[in-house]
Amino acid sequence: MSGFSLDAVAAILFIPAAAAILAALPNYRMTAAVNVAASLLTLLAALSLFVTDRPAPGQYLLIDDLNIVFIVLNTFVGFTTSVFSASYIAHELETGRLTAPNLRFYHAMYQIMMFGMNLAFVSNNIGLMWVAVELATLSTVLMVGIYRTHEALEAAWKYFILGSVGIALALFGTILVYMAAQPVVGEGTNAMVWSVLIENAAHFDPALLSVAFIFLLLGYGTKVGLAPLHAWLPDAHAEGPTPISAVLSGLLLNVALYAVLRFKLLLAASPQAIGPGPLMVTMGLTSLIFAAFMLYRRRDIKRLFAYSSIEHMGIIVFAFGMGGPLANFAGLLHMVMHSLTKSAIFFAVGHIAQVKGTQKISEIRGLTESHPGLGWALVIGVVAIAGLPPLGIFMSEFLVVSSTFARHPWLAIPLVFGLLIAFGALLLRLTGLAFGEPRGGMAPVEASYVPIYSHLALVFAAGIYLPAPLVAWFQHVAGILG
Amino acid sequence: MAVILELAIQGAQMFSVLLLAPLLIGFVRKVKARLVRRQGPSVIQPYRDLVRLMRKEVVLADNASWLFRVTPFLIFAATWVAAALVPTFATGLEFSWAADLIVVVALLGSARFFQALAGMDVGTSFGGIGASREVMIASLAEPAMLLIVFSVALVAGATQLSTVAAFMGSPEVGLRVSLGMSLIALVMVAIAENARIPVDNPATHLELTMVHEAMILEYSGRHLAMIELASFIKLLLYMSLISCVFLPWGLDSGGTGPKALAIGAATYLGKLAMLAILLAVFETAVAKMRVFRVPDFLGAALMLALLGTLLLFVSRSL
Amino acid sequence: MNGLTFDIAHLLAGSLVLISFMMLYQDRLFALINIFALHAVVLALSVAWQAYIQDAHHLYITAAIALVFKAIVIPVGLHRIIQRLGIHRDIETAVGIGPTMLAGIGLVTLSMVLMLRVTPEADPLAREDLAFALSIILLGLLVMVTRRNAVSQVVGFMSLENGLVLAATGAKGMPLVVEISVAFSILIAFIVIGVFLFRIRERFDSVDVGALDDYRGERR
Amino acid sequence: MISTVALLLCGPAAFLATAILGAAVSRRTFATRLVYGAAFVISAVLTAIVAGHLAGNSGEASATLPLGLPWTGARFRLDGLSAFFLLVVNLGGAVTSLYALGYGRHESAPHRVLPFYPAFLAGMNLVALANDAFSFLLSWEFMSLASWALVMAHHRDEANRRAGYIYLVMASFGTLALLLAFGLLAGPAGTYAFDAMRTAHPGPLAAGAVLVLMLLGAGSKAGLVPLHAWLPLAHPAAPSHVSALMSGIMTKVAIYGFIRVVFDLLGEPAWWSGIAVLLIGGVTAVLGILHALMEKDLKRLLAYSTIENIGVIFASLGLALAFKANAMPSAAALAFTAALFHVLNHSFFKSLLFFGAGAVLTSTGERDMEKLGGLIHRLPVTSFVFLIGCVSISALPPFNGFASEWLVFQAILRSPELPQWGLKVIVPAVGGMLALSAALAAACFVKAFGIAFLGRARSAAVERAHEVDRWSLAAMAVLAAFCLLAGILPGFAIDALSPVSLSLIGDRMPVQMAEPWLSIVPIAESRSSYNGLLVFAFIAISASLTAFFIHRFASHALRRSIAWGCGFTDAVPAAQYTAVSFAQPIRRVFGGFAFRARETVDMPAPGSLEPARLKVDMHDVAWEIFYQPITGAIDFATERLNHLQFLTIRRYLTLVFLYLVILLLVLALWP
Repeated sequence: MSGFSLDAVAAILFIPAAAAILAALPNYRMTAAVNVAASLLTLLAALSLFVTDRPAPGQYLLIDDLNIVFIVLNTFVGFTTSVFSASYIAHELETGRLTAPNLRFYHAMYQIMMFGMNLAFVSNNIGLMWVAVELATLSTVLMVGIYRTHEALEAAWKYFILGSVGIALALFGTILVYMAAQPVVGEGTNAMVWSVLIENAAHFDPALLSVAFIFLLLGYGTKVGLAPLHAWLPDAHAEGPTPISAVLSGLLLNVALYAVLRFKLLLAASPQAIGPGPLMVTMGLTSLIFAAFMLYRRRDIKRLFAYSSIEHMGIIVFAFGMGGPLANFAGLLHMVMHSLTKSAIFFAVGHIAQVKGTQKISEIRGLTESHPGLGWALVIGVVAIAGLPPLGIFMSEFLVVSSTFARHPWLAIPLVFGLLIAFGALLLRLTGLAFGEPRGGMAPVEASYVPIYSHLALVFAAGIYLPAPLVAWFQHVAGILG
Repeated sequence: MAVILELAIQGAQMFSVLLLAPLLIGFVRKVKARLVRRQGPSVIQPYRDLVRLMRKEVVLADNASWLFRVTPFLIFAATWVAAALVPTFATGLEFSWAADLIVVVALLGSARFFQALAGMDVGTSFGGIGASREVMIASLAEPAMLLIVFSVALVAGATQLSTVAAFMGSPEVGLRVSLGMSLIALVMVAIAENARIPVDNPATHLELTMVHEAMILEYSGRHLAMIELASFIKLLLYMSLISCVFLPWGLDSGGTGPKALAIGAATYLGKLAMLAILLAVFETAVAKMRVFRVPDFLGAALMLALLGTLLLFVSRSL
Repeated sequence: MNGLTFDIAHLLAGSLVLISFMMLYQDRLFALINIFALHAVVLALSVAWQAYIQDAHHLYITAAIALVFKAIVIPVGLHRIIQRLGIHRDIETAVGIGPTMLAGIGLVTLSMVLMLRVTPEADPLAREDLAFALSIILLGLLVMVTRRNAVSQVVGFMSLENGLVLAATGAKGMPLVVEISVAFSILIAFIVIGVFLFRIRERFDSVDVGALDDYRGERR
Repeated sequence: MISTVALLLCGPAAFLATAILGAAVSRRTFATRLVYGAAFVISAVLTAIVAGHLAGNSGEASATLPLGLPWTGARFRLDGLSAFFLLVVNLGGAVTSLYALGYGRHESAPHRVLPFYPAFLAGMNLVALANDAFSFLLSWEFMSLASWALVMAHHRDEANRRAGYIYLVMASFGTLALLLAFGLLAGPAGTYAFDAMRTAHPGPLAAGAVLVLMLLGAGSKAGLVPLHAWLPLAHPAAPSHVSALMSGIMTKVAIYGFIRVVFDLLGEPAWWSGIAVLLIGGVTAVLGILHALMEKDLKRLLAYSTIENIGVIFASLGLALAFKANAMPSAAALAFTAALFHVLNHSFFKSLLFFGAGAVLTSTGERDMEKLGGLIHRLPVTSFVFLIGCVSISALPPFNGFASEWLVFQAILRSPELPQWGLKVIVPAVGGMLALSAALAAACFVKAFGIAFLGRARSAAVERAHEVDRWSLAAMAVLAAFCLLAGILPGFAIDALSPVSLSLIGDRMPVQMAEPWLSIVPIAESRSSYNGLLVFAFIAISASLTAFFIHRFASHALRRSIAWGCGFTDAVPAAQYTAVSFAQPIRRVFGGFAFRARETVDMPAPGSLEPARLKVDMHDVAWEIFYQPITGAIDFATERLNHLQFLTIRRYLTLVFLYLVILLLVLALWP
C-alpha cells in the first residue's frame, strides 16, 4: 500500500517532468491539450494522497499534514489555470503576440514550474527544497519575459536579478542550518533531512539558527514578495502572460511561504534562538500597509492586483507570526482562499485585458454593462479579496483581527488600518472598472468561465461552511505550526 | 351627579374661555388706546368684528387647495382644546388628565404648523415670508417653552397642570431664582407666540414687517374669523397659563362647591385684567424690533429657561 | 587538526576577504574583472585545501569548477562582452570609494560579531570560515549596490556566490548535492544572463541597468 | 420552541431563493411582480409569526446550524428584542414590497434591483436573529453589501457611484470596529457565541473600549454625527422603495446591534457611558435636522431627518443607560421603551415619506423641490398621506411621533433623581437639544410639504403629473393608518414592548391598557398622562362642530378670485418662496456655527443694469473636519510612497541589502 502511495508522490513529480518534454515536441497544436491533461493527472495523483496512507519520511521525500494542504491546492490551481491558459493562449496566438515556438516553450516551462513547485512541497531535504524553489523561480522568469517586449524583458530582468540575490541568501541560510545541525546529527545528508532536523532542533546552536533564519526569511521572503523585497512582483505580474500572473500570485508565493513556515518551525523548536514571531509580524504589517497605500495610484489593472497579493501575503505572514491556534488556522485558511480568489481574479482580468485590448484601468469602464459575465466575476472576486462576507477571506480576517485585538490590541490597530486603506483603494478601482458608462472594446468574449466561477464558488462555500474534516485537518496543522 | 357637575364645570370652562378671549383682546386694545390718549374702540369691538366676518362671504384665491379651507377650523379646534386643558378658575377638571403641559405646547405647535402651511398654499411670496419667519420664531420659542416646562416640572415633579398648580399654591415652593427666570422666559415666549410687540405688530398690515398677518393675508370671511378667534384664545391661554403656574392663588381645587368656584372665577378675572394691563403698558412702552433681532430676544429666553433649569440643582440641594 | 592546516585555510579565506575589499575600490572595468579572476583562483585554492584536509574528493570538482568557470571562462567572456558592446571602461560608482570602504569595514566587523556569538562547540574552522564567508557575501552585495554598471554588478554577484561556495565547502561533509546545485545555479544564472544580455543587445545599445530601468513598468 | 426560530430562518432562506430566482428571470416582464409579490408574502408571514411571538410573550428560542465558524456554528436566537426588531424589519419589508409592486414597474434597470432586494431583506432578518459574533457580522456585512448593490443600481450617474463608494467604505469601517469590539468580548480564547459573552463580563477599561467601538461601528451604520457622511448620499441614490428600507429599517437594525451589545452582552454599564451616548445623540439630532432644513432635494432632506431621529433614539438610549447604571430600573424602562417606540414610529413615517417622495419622483421625474409645487392639486391622495407623514414626523399630536417624543421627555423629567452631577446637568441640556430639534423638524417639514405640494407649479413637469398606481397608494395609506393608530393608541405598543425592557432592563413600564379611556401614564397619573385618543376626538369633534355650525347658521358663501399680489395681478410662479429662501431665516440664526455659512450680497452701483447677487457659501463642517484631513493624508502618503514604484534595480537591491544589514544588526544587538 505504501508502495502505491509512494507511486502517487512519484506521479506528482514525474507527470509534469514528462509533460514538459512532451510539450517541447515540435507539434505545438497538441501542447495545450498535453498541458491540461498533465495538470489533471497531477491533480488526481495529488488527490489520491488522501485515500492512500502516507510513505514513511525518506531522506528526500516527505508527505505530512502541512504540505498535503499545499500540494492539493497547488495541483488544483495548476489544473484550472492550465484550462484557462488554453483559451488565453489561443487568443494570444490569433493576435500574433505569441508564435508557435513560444507556445511549446511556454507549455514546457509551465510543466517544469509545476514540477519545481511540487518537488519543493514534497521534499524532505532542505537542500532539495532549495533547488526546487529556484527551479520554479527560474522557469517563471523565462515565462515572464516571453513576450520579448521592452517592458516584459525589463520586468524579467528585474525579477531575475532580485530573484538570484534571493537565491544566494536562501542558500547561505540553508548552509548555516546544516552547519548548526552537523555537530548534533553528524555529517552527511541526515543533517539536511527536515524530519531529522525538527527532532533535534532543540540542541542546535541558537546563534547560528538565528542568523540562518534571517537569511532564509530574506531569501524566501523575496519570493513571497514581502516589502521591501517585493520590487520584482508587480512588474512580473503585469508584464507576463496572465496565466503566469495567476500562478505566481496563487502558487509560487505559497511555495516560498511554505519554505519560510518550515524554517519557522525549526526555529520555534529551539528556545534560545531569536523568536521568528516578531520578525514575521513586522514584515507582515510592513507589507500590508505599504501595499495598501501603493494600491491607490496604480494605472495597470494587473499591477493593481499584484500589489493586493503583496498585501495579502503580508496578512498571512502576520497571522503565522502571531501564532496560536486561531491565528494559524486563519493564516492557513487565508492562504488557501487567497490563492483561489486571486487566481480567479487574474483569470477574469486576463479575458478583460484581451477583449478591451488594454490593461490600463482608466480605459476600462462599465464591465458589468458590457460584459456581465466577466464584470460580475470581477466584482465578486474583488469583494472577496477585500474581505467582505459571505466569502471565505472574511472568515480568516475575522479570526485574525479579533484574536489579535484580544491578545495584542496595539498590533490590531495597524492591521485594521491597513485593511481599511486597502479596501478603499480596491473598491475605488472596482467602482471605476465595473460600473459607469461602458468604455473600451465591446466585442463578445469567448471566456472560459468554468475556472473563474468554480474558484469563486469554492470561496463562497468556504465562507459559510467549512466541512468538518477540513477543519480538523487545518486545526491539526495549526497545532503543528504552534 | 358628581360626574355631571364635573362635566358641567369642564364645559363651563371651555365656553368661558371661548367667550372671554375676545373680551380680553378688546380690553387690551382699549387700555393701549387710552394710554396714548386715544378714545379707542369699545371693549366689545372684537365680538362685532367676529360676527361681521362670520357673515361675510369667503373670497378664496384661485389655486387655494382643500388644505387652505380646512386649516382655519383645525387651528381653532387645536387652540381651543389646548386652552380648555389649562386650568382657569378650577383645577382637577374632568378631562385635565387627558393631556399635560407638554401636550398643550404641542397642540399650539400643530396649530402653528397648519397655519404656516396655509400661508404657503396660495403661492404668493407674502405667505412664504410669513411662514418662514413664523417657523424661525417657533423653532426658538418652542424649545424655550419646553425648557420652562422642564424647570416647572422638575420643581413640581409633574407636568400635569393641575398638580403643578396645586404644588405651586402650596407653601413648600418658597421663592426660587430659577422660577423667576422661568417666569421671565415664559413671558418673553408668550409675547413671541402671540405675535405681540416687540416681536410682531398685531396691528400692522405693511407686508414686509408682518409675520403672523402675512400668513393669513389671503384669508377672509369666516375663515379669517376662526383664525382671529384662535389667536385671541391663544393669548388668553398664555395668560391663564402664567396665572395658574405662577399666581396659583384662589384656584378651586375641584369639587369644593360653588363658593370656591366663585372665588376662583373672581380671582381669575382679576389676574387676567392685571396681566392685560401689564401687556398693554409694555406694548406701548417698547418699539417693534427688526425681524432678525427676534432670534436674540428668543435666544435670551432660551438661555434664561435653560439657566433656570440648571439653577434648580443649585438652589435646592438635590 | 594541527595548527598549520588551520592557518592555511584561515589565510586563504582571509585573503578572499581582502580581495573582495580590493574589488571595492576598483574604478576600471578590466581591473575589476581581473581582480575577480584572482578572487576565483584563491577560492579554488581554498576549496582544494578544504578537499585535502577533509579528504573529501568531490570537493576537488568544486575547486575545478571554480577555477575553470570563474577564473577563466567568465572573465574572458566579460572582456568579450565589454569589447563587443563598447561599454566605456570606467565604472561610475553610486557611492564614493571612501564611504564604500568604511561600509565594507563595518560589514566585516558585523559578520565577525555575529559569528563569534556562535558557541565554540562548533569547530573553530567552521566558525572562522563562516565569518569570512559572511563578510564576502556582504561585500559582494555592497559591490552590487554601489556600482551603476551592469557588468560590475554581475561581478559583485559572482563574488557573492564565491562566498557561498566558501561557506559550503567549509561545512564538513555537506552532501555533493549542494555544490553541484551551486554550480548548477550559477551556470543557469549565466546562461540566462547571457541570453538576456544578448536580447538586450538587440534592443539597447548598452547593458547599463540604468538604461534598462528608464522604463519602469508605469510611467509617471 | 426550536420551531419558531427554524420557521423564522426559513424566511431568509426564502428571500435568498427569491433573490436567485430574481437574478434568473430579472429581464422578463413578470419578474417585478414575481419578486416583489414573493417578498411581500414572505415578509407578511414573518411579521405574523413574530407578532404572535411578541404578543404571546413566549420567551426565548434558539437554534444552531452547522454553518459559519466551525467550532461555534451559526447560532440563532429569538428573544423579545430580536422579535421586536424582526417585527419592524418585516412589517417595513412587507409594506415596501407592496409599494414596490407598483413602483418597481417604473424601474429602468430591474436586473440590478430585483436580485438584491430580497437579499437585503434576508440580511436584515439574519442580523436580528444571529446569536454569535461571526453570524452577526456576516449578516451585517451582507446587508451592507446587498444595499450597496442597490445603491449602485443606477450606476451610470457619477454621483451614485461616489455615494456607493463612500457608503461601502464607511460600512466596512463600521464592521471592523464591531469586529474589534467582538474581539474584546470574545477574549483570546475566541468564544464567539453571544451566550458565552453574556456570562463573561469584561473589565471597566475593556467595557469602555467596547462601548466606544460600538458607537463607531453601529453609529456609522445608523448615521451618528460625525459618521453620517455617507447616509445623505447613499439613501437617496437608491430607488425610492430601497431608500425607504435603508432609512426606515436598516438604521434600526444598526440600533438593534447597539442595544444587543451594550444593553445585553456588556453587562452593567458605567454611569459615564450614558453621558457619551446622550451627548452624541443630542448633537446628532440638532445637526441632522439643520442639514435637512438646508436641503432642497426632497430625498436628501428625508435622509438628513433620519439622522435627526436616530439622534433622538440614541439620546433616549443614553438616558436608559444612565438610569440603568444608577439602579433606577423603572426610569430606565421608561427611557428604553420610549426609544424602542420611537424606532417603531420612525420606521412608519420615514418609509411613508420616502414612498411619497418616490411617488413624486415617478409622477414628475423631479427630486429637486425648487422644480415642484402645487402637487396637492395633481396628486390629492399622495399629498394627503404625505401630509400625515409630515405631521407625524414633526412630533405633533395626536400622531405617533409625538407620542414617543412625549415619552422621551417624560423620561428626561426623571433626571433629578440621578446621583451624578454631570448627568443632572447634562440631561436637561440634552432635553433642550431634543426640543430644539423637534421644533426645527416641524419647520423642516412645513418647508418640505409647503414647497413641494403647496403653492403653484414651478415647472412644466408638475403640470403633467398624475396620481400614482393603486399599489403605491395602498402601501402609503397603510402606513398613514399606522401612524395615526400608534399615535392615538400608544398603550398597545408600550405594553407589547414590556417583555423587551423586562429582559434587558429588568423592569417595565406600568401596564397601560388598564388605564381608563386608554390614556398612557408612564409613572403616575398625578404626575403626567396623555390621551391621544381623547385629544384626537376633541379636535375632530370641535373642528367639525364649529364648521357645521358656521356653515349652517353663519355664511357658507364662497367666491374664487385671484390672489393678492400688492396690486400685481399675475405674479410668475418663480416669485414664490423657494426652499432656499424659506430656510433663509433659520440659516441666518443657526448657519453661522453649524455650516460656517456666509452670505455676500453684491449690489450693483446705482444706475447700472446688472442684477444684484446674493451668494451663500456653506460648509459641511463634519466633512471638512473629519474626512478631508484623512483623504488628504492618504493622498500625501500615496504620493510619497508611489516613488518606490519607479526606482532602479540597483536601488531595490540597496533596499534588500539595507534590510539584511539592519536585521543582522538587530541580531547582533539581541541580548
